[in-house]
Amino acid sequence: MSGARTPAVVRPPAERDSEITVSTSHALPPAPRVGLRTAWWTAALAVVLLLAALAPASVISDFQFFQLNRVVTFAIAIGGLNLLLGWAGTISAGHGALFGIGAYTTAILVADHGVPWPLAVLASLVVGLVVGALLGLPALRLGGMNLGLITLAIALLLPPLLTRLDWLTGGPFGKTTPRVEAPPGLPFSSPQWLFLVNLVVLAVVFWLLSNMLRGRMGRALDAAASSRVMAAAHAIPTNRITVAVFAVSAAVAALGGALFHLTTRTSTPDSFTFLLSISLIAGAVVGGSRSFVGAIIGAAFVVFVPESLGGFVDPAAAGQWQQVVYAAALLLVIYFFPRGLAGLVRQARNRLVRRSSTNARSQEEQS
Amino acid sequence: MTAPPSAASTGRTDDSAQQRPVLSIRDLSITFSGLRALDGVSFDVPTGGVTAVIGPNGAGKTTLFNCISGIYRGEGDIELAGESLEGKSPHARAALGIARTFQTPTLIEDDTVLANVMLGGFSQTRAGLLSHMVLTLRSRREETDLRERSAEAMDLMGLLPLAAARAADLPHGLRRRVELARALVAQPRLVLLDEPAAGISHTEALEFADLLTGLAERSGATLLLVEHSVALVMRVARRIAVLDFGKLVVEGEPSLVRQDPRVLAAYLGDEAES
Amino acid sequence: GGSDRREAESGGGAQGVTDEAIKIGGSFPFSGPYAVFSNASQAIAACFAAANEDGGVNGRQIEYTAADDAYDPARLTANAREAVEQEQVAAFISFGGTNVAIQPYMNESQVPHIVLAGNAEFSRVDEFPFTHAWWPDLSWEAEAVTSYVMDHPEEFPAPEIGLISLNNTLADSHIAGIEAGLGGDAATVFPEENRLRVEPTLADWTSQLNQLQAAGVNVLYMNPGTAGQANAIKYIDEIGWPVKVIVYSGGTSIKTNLEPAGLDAAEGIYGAAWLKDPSDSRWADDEGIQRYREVIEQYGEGADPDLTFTANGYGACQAVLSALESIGDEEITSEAFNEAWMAIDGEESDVLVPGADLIAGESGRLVHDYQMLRFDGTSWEDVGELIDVYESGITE
Amino acid sequence: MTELWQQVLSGLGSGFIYASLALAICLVFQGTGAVNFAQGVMATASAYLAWSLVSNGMNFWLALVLVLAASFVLGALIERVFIRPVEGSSPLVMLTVTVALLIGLQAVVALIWGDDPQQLQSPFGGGSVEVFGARLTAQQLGAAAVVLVTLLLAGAFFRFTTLGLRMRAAAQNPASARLLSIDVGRMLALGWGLAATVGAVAGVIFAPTLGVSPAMMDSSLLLALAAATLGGFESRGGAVVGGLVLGVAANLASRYIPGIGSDLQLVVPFAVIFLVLLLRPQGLFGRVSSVRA
Amino acid sequence: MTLLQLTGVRAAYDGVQALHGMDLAVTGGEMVALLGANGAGKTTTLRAISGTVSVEGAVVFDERDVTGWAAHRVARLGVGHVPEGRGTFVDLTVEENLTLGTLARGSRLRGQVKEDLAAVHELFPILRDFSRRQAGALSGGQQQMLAIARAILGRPRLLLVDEPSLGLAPMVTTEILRSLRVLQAEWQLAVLLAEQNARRALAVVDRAYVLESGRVVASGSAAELRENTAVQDAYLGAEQTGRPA
Ligand SMILES: Nc1ncnc2c1ncn2[C@@H]1O[C@H](COP(=O)(O)OP(=O)(O)OP(=O)(O)O)[C@@H](O)[C@H]1O
Ligand SMILES: Nc1ncnc2c1ncn2[C@@H]1O[C@H](COP(=O)(O)OP(=O)(O)OP(=O)(O)O)[C@@H](O)[C@H]1O
Ligand SMILES: [Mg+2]
Ligand SMILES: [Mg+2]
Repeated sequence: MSGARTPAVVRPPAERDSEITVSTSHALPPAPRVGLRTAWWTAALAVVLLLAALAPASVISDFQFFQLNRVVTFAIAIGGLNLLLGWAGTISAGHGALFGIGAYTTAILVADHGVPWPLAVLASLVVGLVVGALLGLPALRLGGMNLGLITLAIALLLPPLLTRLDWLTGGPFGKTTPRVEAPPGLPFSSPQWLFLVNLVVLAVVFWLLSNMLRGRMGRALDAAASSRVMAAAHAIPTNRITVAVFAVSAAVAALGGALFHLTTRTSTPDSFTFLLSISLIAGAVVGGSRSFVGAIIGAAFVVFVPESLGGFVDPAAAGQWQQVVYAAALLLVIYFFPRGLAGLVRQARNRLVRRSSTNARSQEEQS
Repeated sequence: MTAPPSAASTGRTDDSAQQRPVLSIRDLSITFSGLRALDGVSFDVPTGGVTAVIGPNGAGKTTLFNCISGIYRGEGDIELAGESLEGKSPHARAALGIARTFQTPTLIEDDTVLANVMLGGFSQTRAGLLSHMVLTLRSRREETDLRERSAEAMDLMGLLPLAAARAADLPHGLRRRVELARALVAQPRLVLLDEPAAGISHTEALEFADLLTGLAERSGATLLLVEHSVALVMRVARRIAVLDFGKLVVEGEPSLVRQDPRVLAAYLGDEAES
Repeated sequence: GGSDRREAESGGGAQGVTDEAIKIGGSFPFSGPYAVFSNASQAIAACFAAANEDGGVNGRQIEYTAADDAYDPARLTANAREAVEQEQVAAFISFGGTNVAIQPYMNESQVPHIVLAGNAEFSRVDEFPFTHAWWPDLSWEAEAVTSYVMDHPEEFPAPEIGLISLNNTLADSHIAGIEAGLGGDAATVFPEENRLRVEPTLADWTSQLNQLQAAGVNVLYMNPGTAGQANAIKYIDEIGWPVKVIVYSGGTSIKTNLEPAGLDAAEGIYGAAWLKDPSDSRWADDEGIQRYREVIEQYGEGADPDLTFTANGYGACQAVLSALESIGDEEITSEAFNEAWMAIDGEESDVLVPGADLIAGESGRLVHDYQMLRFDGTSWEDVGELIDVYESGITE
Repeated sequence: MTELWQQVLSGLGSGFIYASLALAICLVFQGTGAVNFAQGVMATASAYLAWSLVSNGMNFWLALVLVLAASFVLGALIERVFIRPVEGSSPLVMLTVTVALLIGLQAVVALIWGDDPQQLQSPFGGGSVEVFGARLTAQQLGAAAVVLVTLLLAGAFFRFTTLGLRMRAAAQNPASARLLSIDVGRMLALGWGLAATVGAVAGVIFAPTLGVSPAMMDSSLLLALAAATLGGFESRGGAVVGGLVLGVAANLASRYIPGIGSDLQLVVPFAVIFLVLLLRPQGLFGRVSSVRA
Repeated sequence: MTLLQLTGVRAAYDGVQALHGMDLAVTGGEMVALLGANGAGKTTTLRAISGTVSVEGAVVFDERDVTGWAAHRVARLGVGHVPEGRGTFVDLTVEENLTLGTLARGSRLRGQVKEDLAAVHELFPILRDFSRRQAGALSGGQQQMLAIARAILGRPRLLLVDEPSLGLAPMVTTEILRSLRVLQAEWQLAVLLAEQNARRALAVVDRAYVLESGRVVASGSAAELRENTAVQDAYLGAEQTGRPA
């Protein structure tokens, strides 16, 4: 085709610094699959975390496992939220409430109906899916910000509702469930065992989600987020997809909540306020709303940074200072890493990979 | 001479009795706060080849496209290969095989050219959410097929070296080609092209014209073209419909349209002589 | 399975106690909308510091550290876990109804848990023997106050009672107490539709007040103690609604609760008290309050001695100290602390209303005396006798 | 019947708080594309400032004028310092920045003025008047009047002045605005300043009703967000009407709908929003931004 | 007198060079075209002048070095820019869009707003008929007219026009180019226009520069370039000579 004159400056990003070469054998960029590199890194990360999970108490205490469990369960919820923030281009201010719904579903099933906890957790997932689909219905008419603010409603209404429905939820007392113990014979403490469980769930969920987003669905979401008219012109049923994504996102958040409940063991209405929803959003942005590694980083941020000023404080003002520090940290991250801290990790990883590959090459050359 | 729609369609039936028009528009009207942007427009788009819609600015060309693709709801009836599009949503129409490009190219800015083009294959793939989640064989095969087809379309448009470039970095002219490649990947029955040659240099516009005719032949898709580049239109169009103030002025063979006094007055001006 | 690695490794004995020191943890809202309650923690720290200065408890110094929970149950839970597992405290003092979230955990861990809250659920010593509330049960107060209302027809002719309560268990406790005080009349004197709940952040109650006024309420209980309450008192005065307002013990501070409403507007309102209001000029020469002020001024690190919350924390600390002291030379274990707390009988306190003392009832709560008050425009004045919930049969 | 009327009026009373905050939120949204969660706490800071001045003996109205000026500067400053680095970012990033501002500013307010609730005396005196059988306090009436005037002034500013037009242009298409010699940065700062001023009017004038505390605006902020959604973020008038509607709806619902009660009174405003948005996705008064393809 | 002088101007997007040392000059009251294929750098050159892309080198306007100036300051000196993509304020009315144009002019010419507006309405009657409509609802070509009208109303001394023919009916394009020519004479307006359609541009302008890959590869008077078949063939496409397609 002669009309296809290659323009001077636009080049594939990787080749930008080199001179233009109009190659005739045009190779497509590698398919965005789980490439070897990613697999290698994921595996390494998994091994490290697994080792951590098996660490003796002198290395990682039960309290630290408890904190890590908070991080992992938050990370799951943020991962779910990312579907909306990073891909569907909408905002949910209600994911804290969905998290709470997941927690309560598990709590009620375990405490009042003697359901084994794994089943209860699955039930939470299903409840989240259903509630999410209902919540997503307004998405049929609304987009972006308006949808986000409608979800504000569930965030604001859940705590008083939980208080009101005391026959179901135990009212302000909330629900307490027994400790989840490791299967007999395994030398794990309860928080340690939960950490293992949570890690596995996190890995599976994130794997499923990233598969989903990598292909057809991810493109459709991106299209819908950038222009609904354009998406529709490509046969994308934007409404249905938005509802579906909302449901999946909510289900994942509820799953996180269910596991969170197993960690804290008591859920009360005040645990799932509007502020939780806001924290989840902050976590997503800090980590990078289009990254699942970001979800983990963001979760760690919102769990640890607000408690960072030594945890134990004396002078009355320290609590306020802590908030100031938290706010400042949030702002700094956003200013310097507008695409989230995950970008930082990616850079570091790329640099490492590049260095190791150059090393390998130079070794080859030497031999 | 007004071309009564019935006459026009009868004429065609004589030409190719077995060929039904791919698109037939009957008495299409739409009003925006008192402004009749389309006013009882009726004409047929014959199957295959390139048909063009021309007319002055604000004549209603883009509005016509928007009605066909379902973004606007006008009165009147539109049939795609005999099937009424009445009440069908834009995405349903797209799924029936109507692809389009936009007057202002609309891409997913943050994605690569390849991903943008692959988007066009949405209606051609079927694997669902769950299937993608667990990476079933089917979902993977569909993705690979789609990549290959997208590569072909990009090659056709000369975009292959840019497959990994970010859409936002492309100059204006190339964005149009990405749109066109995207439309082709959908393997559509009908492609609506809204000023595809705007911002492309004249030389390229003519090369582009050949590309379009070639495309129409090879893919079997019918192209409906809105374009201000008269040279291009005259070169490629089998038939031309002329709109002015929302009304269909003339519809017919390029040679006829070119000489029509009303078209000369309303639109072509001295351009006609070139 | 070794389900509790901590126990396995720390090996028996009471945690947080050495021959020199006793570690006590705390969790209070130092930030967020309830941050003002952190004054209580400051007071606790001050009171322990003063005790340490005097040689500590039976020769041991108290090491008290408190963390911020921002009134968030999740952070309270984390603080409790950290205190118990990481810091290995001997006891834990915390504020608010959010403590229901950690009650089960504290009791499994068997660490004494002192709560500054009036909710009824902290009375369940059978179920949760290690949790003790320092504040008395609000339902007692509500019953005592209601009895006072019903017994004084000259002040409260034909009472029609209304309630505006915080929307949490305080409301349940309050309603239970009023119903108990009314007996069979509850449904008519205090009908369902007169029991209104508000969120703590709601500051404008005009709608609720209009509703109660329209319903013919002439005795109005309020328990939130928030800005909304002050606004309500002012609004009632401005629209000239002749209702008798009764504020609960946590909402009687002249400085915090009445001054914002305007002292004129507050004139004539009733209240119940078990603590002296340090901002009330009537206690300026009171010995107990003077001792309290000295301690806060010396060790309080900026705590406001005029606030009831401050006096409240100070009182809690004194109670903990007397329990610890009464263990004497015995080994300080959780059980010993529990026993000592439950055995408190007739201890004095610097900050309780005159004539009141500390007696641990069956519920593990120590305060059992209330004084009805009426505000004369500058100061609270006592009305009626000191009410002892044990003697009057409200509880055992 | 009297009570119904009374409830409507007192609903309007609180509605004015939401309305003015909602207007401020709209101004910022139209200017910078940020849903400003810190709008409430900015108003709180203004209220504290007024309280400091008044409790040091300054006349209320003089204090109000000073505070409004200070709030304008503060708002503009916040935009220049905190928002500028993310100018033009996605709404999500903006929102997170304003959440950070909310957290930080609330703590700063508590650090400066303490957590104890304070009281600002009403400039309208303590009386009340009867309006067709309902009692309204002088404060309620006075505050409503002041806010109404503010809202009208703000509306007129945007509609009829060229500065207002420039601000709208800068907000909508900064790149084009620059080509027309509009200093976009200054316009955005101006927008934040104006929003802060409108919020400050609400904060100061309603301080006697709400009490002055770090959390005084918390629940109003949420209702204001709801009001802005209801009215349409693009419509200033809509936000105001939305605020008033919400105030009345919440009041009437908690009173007259069985089982709602004041704990769940938010159900009704949200149900209203939900219905309205289903019928008119662009909000009550929002214009459809013409989708042209 | 040289109104605009570009010397060794380089410009980059996110580190990607788009201009590699441009030299170009426009004299007051002159009409100059920038010609070149897609991606040659026409748009970027205009952006470099109006300060909407980061530049190195020297951009001198009216004897002032405006390199690196913020766009609104450059605009204030009297540089109007009709951007690629039109830059319509879609949610404002047509009238408001035009008013914004008049607000950009220097105070000296404020008194003339009415007449100029009338002149613009004369040129584009549709803008008067649709003055109360939301500008976003206009058709593509109508928006292009609006963009040009808005820039003209700023009464700039130098008008940068990016592809005026884009999306316009042939007659309208001809009309606009003619009108620019008239304004140029009446208002001493210098015009720098970027065009794909070399033939049409060369029919009206005084001089032209031909760009390729971010550099000037040819320049000269319109007549010269019209005659120069080498340049025509290399950069502007054979059909420009007027040979039938
Ligand atoms: N959503 C809308 N709201 C109001 N008016 C509209 C809308 N869409 C189109 N119009 C009007 O309808 C008329 C036809 O517009 P249309 O975009 O179809 O013109 P066109 O023929 O494509 O012109 P151009 O060649 O300039 O693109 C125009 O006058 C336009 O202002
Ligand atoms: N926003 C951008 N980001 C990155 N690169 C860009 C951007 N805009 C233009 N470019 C690059 O700069 C080069 C010059 O582009 P420019 O838009 O100036 O060309 P042009 O001559 O105006 O082309 P056209 O006729 O297609 O409008 C192009 O090759 C393009 O890749
Ligand atoms: Mg068009
Ligand atoms: Mg260009």
